[in-house]
Amino acid sequence: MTPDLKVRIGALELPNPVLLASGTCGYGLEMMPHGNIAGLGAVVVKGLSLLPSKGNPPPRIVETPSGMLNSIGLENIGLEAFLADKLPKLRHLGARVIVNFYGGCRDDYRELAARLDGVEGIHALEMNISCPNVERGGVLIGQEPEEVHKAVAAVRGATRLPLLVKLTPNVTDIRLTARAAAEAGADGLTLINTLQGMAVDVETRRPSLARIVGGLSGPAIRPVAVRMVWQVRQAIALPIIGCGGIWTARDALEFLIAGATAVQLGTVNFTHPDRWIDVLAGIEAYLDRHKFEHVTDLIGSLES
Amino acid sequence: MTPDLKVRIGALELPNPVLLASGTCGYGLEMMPHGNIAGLGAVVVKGLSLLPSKGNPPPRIVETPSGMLNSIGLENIGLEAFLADKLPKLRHLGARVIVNFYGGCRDDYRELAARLDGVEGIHALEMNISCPNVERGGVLIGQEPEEVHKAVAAVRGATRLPLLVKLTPNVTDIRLTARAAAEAGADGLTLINTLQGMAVDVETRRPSLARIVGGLSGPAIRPVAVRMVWQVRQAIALPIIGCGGIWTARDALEFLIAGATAVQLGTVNFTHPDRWIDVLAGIEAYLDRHKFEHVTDLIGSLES
Amino acid sequence: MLLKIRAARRLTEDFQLLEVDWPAGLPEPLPGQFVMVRTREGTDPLWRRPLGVHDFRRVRGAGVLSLLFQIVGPTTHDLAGLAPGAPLDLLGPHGRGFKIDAAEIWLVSGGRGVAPLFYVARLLRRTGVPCRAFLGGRSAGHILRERDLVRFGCRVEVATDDGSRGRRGLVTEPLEHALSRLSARRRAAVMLLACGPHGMLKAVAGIVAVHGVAAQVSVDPLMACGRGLCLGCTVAAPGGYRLACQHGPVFNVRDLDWDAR
Amino acid sequence: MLLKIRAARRLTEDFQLLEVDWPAGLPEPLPGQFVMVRTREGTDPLWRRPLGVHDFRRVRGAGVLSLLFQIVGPTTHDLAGLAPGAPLDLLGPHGRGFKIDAAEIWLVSGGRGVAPLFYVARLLRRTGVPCRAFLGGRSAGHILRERDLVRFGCRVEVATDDGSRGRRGLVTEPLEHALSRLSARRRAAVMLLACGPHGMLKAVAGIVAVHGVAAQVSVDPLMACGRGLCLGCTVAAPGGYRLACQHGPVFNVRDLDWDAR
Ligand SMILES: Cc1cc2nc3c(=O)[nH]c(=O)nc-3n(C[C@H](O)[C@H](O)[C@H](O)COP(=O)(O)OP(=O)(O)OC[C@H]3O[C@@H](n4cnc5c(N)ncnc54)[C@H](O)[C@@H]3O)c2cc1C
Ligand SMILES: Cc1cc2nc3c(=O)[nH]c(=O)nc-3n(C[C@H](O)[C@H](O)[C@H](O)COP(=O)(O)OP(=O)(O)OC[C@H]3O[C@@H](n4cnc5c(N)ncnc54)[C@H](O)[C@@H]3O)c2cc1C
Ligand SMILES: Cc1cc2nc3c(=O)[nH]c(=O)nc-3n(C[C@H](O)[C@H](O)[C@H](O)COP(=O)(O)O)c2cc1C
Ligand SMILES: Cc1cc2nc3c(=O)[nH]c(=O)nc-3n(C[C@H](O)[C@H](O)[C@H](O)COP(=O)(O)O)c2cc1C
Ligand code: FES
Ligand code: FES
Repeated sequence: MTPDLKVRIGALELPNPVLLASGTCGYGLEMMPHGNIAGLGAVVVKGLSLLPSKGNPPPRIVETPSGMLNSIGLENIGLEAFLADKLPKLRHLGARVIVNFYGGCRDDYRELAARLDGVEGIHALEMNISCPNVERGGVLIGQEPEEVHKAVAAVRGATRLPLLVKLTPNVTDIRLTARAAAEAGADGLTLINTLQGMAVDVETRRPSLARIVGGLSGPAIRPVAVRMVWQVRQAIALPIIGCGGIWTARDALEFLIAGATAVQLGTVNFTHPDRWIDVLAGIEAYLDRHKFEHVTDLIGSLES
Repeated sequence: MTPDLKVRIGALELPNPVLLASGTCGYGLEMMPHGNIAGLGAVVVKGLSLLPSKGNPPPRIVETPSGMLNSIGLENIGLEAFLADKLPKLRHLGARVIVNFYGGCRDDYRELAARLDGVEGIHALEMNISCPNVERGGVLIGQEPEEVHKAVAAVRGATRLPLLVKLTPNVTDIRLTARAAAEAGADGLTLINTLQGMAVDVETRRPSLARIVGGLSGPAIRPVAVRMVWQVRQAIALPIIGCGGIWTARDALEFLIAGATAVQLGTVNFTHPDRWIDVLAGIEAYLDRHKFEHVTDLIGSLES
Repeated sequence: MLLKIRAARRLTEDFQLLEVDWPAGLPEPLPGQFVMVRTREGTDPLWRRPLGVHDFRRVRGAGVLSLLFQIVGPTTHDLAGLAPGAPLDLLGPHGRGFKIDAAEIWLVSGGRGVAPLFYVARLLRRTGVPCRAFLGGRSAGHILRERDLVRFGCRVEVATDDGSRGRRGLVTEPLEHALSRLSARRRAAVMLLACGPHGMLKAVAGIVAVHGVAAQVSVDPLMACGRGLCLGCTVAAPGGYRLACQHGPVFNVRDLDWDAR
Repeated sequence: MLLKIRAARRLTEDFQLLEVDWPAGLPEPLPGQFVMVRTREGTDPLWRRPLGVHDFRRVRGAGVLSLLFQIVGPTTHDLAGLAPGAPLDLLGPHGRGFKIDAAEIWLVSGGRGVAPLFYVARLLRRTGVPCRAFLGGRSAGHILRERDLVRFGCRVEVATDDGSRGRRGLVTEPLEHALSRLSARRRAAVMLLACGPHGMLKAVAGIVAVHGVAAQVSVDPLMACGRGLCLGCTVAAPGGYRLACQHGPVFNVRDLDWDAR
């Protein structure tokens, strides 16, 4: 018997728990040569802003041990271009689309949410309040529980779509911002965005990134991400999407067992653009081998 | 001309900036087969408590990508045994000794500092307010600026030895706890202790560590550590000892250039017990090649 | 420390034997001790891996260390690809090994657990102490060095999970059977040396308690340093913990707490 | 995608040439495109590494891709150890290559920069377009494929930093000299294709501006994905950024901002 992989996050029903993370799979379409994205639980597109943004100056990326730093600065084509050029193609493919978005202030967030509300082909919103790269908004909102509450409440009032809130790990206690998002009406929490990090080119004695500080992603951060998923799962009754350093099906299982309802693959897409197919197959094989009928029975099954 | 490697942290003068981190080199003596520890800037011994502590149940360690988690729980032989059995040998070797210590409450810290004050052969104290593994004390104190201030002030009042305060990276803004420690009288700051993390054994669905959450160390965390050193350097005029994921001389140079006056090698000692010798030689060669007469000219030389 | 591979041989699909030139300056490894090896630059995997002293001999005066390992992950995979002449980054020998001072020695192994016991058998042949060996494993390919143990004069019994070699079942079954047939005097003379998965060692601990036989076990928790620096390789003991790398990996069975997790 | 190494050859101490069987199903690589390779399981190093299409030919109908690389770090070190028959994990071809539509082509390389230019020279021989090549490098061991370029009918000039091969100095010196001797009409017919360190490319940009010659450059910023997913490989362009992996790695020299960091 093939195990049942369906999961549900609020009103959002997904055929399986494997998603691609925002900023690591373009607008989804770029992944098509490597496997039909309609087979994913969902694809989370690159963070959109109201207007197109050209992002930060180079160098923007650097490799670190089992990880990488980026300061892309949320470069994106803007809301209009997404709706006009990308979304129709995504709909045509039958992919489930989650739109990640960010704003410079609370009004931006609200306006974005309002404009995305009810658009055919968008299955959920993911609010990025955790990006460490943009000077305005981003990091400040995401690190203060009260600010999180206000921003999420504003967005909640502007959309009927399932609303995910993506949290930054750069906080003393992730449960506080998680609870604020939950109380303001989030349907689910995405954990985690990148850790703030920095690297130095010792030969030139310059920062490796033009913006000096960037976001650390990849397997290096997985233990931090799993810990936060588990902590939030103990504290708050809201579905969690786990993200951070997933490289293999085993890693995805760590998150599910620790309490994530679904997972997102990020940095791994750069190296292995078809890895999500293996991860999905690996989860299925595991459920089979361990005699779970539904993936939901595995979620949060950690024995401690 | 051989470059001058001497550095100074408050009243603490060290012949070079390469130290071994607490909890990764025993009481220093264990490192002797791999090189004379008198050649180090200093050795920071395993965190001492007033009474011996047997630490946490196993499993206590697990490997993660370019890192490891530990929940040793600050197992140590206790203050008395250290003074009686270890310190005389360390003195005999001529090693500079920094005593790392922790307490369950502010009184413990004060008493420990008072007992260590003026003991011949101890060159400085390093106060661990950042250990994430002990339920009492530790993490709570280190995450709150006011608590940091109170604890450091208490210790400051009890000792005339140079006082380093070792900060936890598990905070929203490291500059706040750093400033609190500075204002309470610390002579230097050690950045960073481990990040809180977790791993799951997916076959048994149990946490990989008996204590579930442990401290992440190793190259995986280096970008976070370098970032914090740089942030604190911008904000506070106190010498910093950089620590976190140093594997090679290049990595140590990252910290020095970002603003650390000295560095500590931790997890690398487990794999390469003589690596500190290479790191020291590598720093010297770099200074030579880049025509720095004094290592102090390199410190904080980041061009940004 | 870079040593040189002297010979490499695939014993079965999953097991490889390596011989390494042992430098004259190093202390001669003792049975039950281990070495720490690594195969890659870079930091994933991060730790060295412990491997037991499988054998040690002198060839024209020069020491030769043998390692026997199961290919399970990155390090053992890389090791299995090393050819004679290749360098091997190794530290050791570390830990406390077997005390071989009984009138009769019985070796009990599960899978790769035979690795450190083999060297014991070689030493027993030298001293003429009687030896029996009970080898367990998943299947025939996990029963190793049987013939050589016989050559060393051991009486060998084999059990596999699938019955593809020896009797079908757990290695503790022939062991219990053999113990139950011993006179009280013989029992007092016998020392068991066991190495294998935790479940097997725990079963052995139970069996020797029942039969009143002495036993030493070699344990294998995860190790970051192998030298007492990390305090990570603790095993539960009555009233506290012991470090496998320093106080062990070989322990008297009674010195460990078999009811802990 | 796992391809198979067909041949491996050490050209000089620091440079290795690999030939790889190119599967029929894949698009034929174009000059100036690149592939993304990796050599290790595990996550350090994390990224694939970009390598230019050094050459492409058909041997009895089957495609053969050549890669030429300098051994500088973990991936190129591992690649240099691959023997014929070994698998190579490769994605591509990626990016936009050189447009070869001028009446005369001059190739300008610094060190490993010769890698992607070589395939251009092969194609030029086929079409009979006149070709000159200016090869620069640290020392003789960093001047590569000189003889084969001559064989392809290129007129080759060499400059090394230490004078150990060709003239002593920068490759831009013979280039400027040659340009300064061209008639205005010949200048209009010449297209420069350059690949090398950023400093060299910047110098070339200055030279072609002065002499009014057209030029394309192949740039090599760090790349995480090589396929437009990470937006990390940006290069500064007038009024914004361009992705080296998608809009390049080959750019018209005028389409980039040479004053940015
Ligand atoms: C003192 C000592 C002596 C040893 N001697 C030998 C020997 O002689 N021959 C031999 O084949 N092996 C021996 N081992 C075991 C060997 O060290 C491990 O198999 C090692 O981890 C293999 O490294 P790897 O990189 O190939 O695979 P890894 O990736 O390290 O391991 C592969 C899989 O095995 C699991 N694993 C590894 N070690 C353990 C463990 N201790 N407990 C639970 N799960 C584990 C890992 O989680 C992973 O899933 C010894 C271990 C110890 C502590
Ligand atoms: C489109 C493209 C095509 C390329 N084609 C070739 C080719 O055909 N032949 C060839 O030899 N190389 C080529 N390169 C460069 C090659 O990708 C790098 O040398 C690669 O990083 C080597 O990998 P490694 O793991 O061996 O060493 P690494 O560890 O990656 O590199 C070794 C050292 O070089 C530095 N380094 C690497 N890449 C860069 C960079 N882009 N900028 C600044 N410093 C850097 C690293 O910081 C490190 O110190 C190309 C690069 C690009 C972007
Ligand atoms: C290059 C890059 C760009 C990213 N852009 C975004 C983004 O636009 N919005 C967002 O919410 N997260 C963004 N992220 C964060 C990822 O979605 C993910 O949360 C993070 O990388 C951790 O997961 P990983 O380790 O699997 O990559 C980006 C990450 C990377 C590496
Ligand atoms: C096994 C282990 C035990 C440690 N014990 C202590 C300790 O007793 N006191 C302390 O202040 N830090 C302790 N640390 C933290 C290290 O001193 C260091 O701050 C941290 O590991 C980061 O550096 P690294 O990545 O170089 O290891 C310990 C770290 C490890 C890995
Ligand atoms: S392995 Fe580190 S103390 Fe035993
Ligand atoms: S390398 Fe990722 S976008 Fe170019």
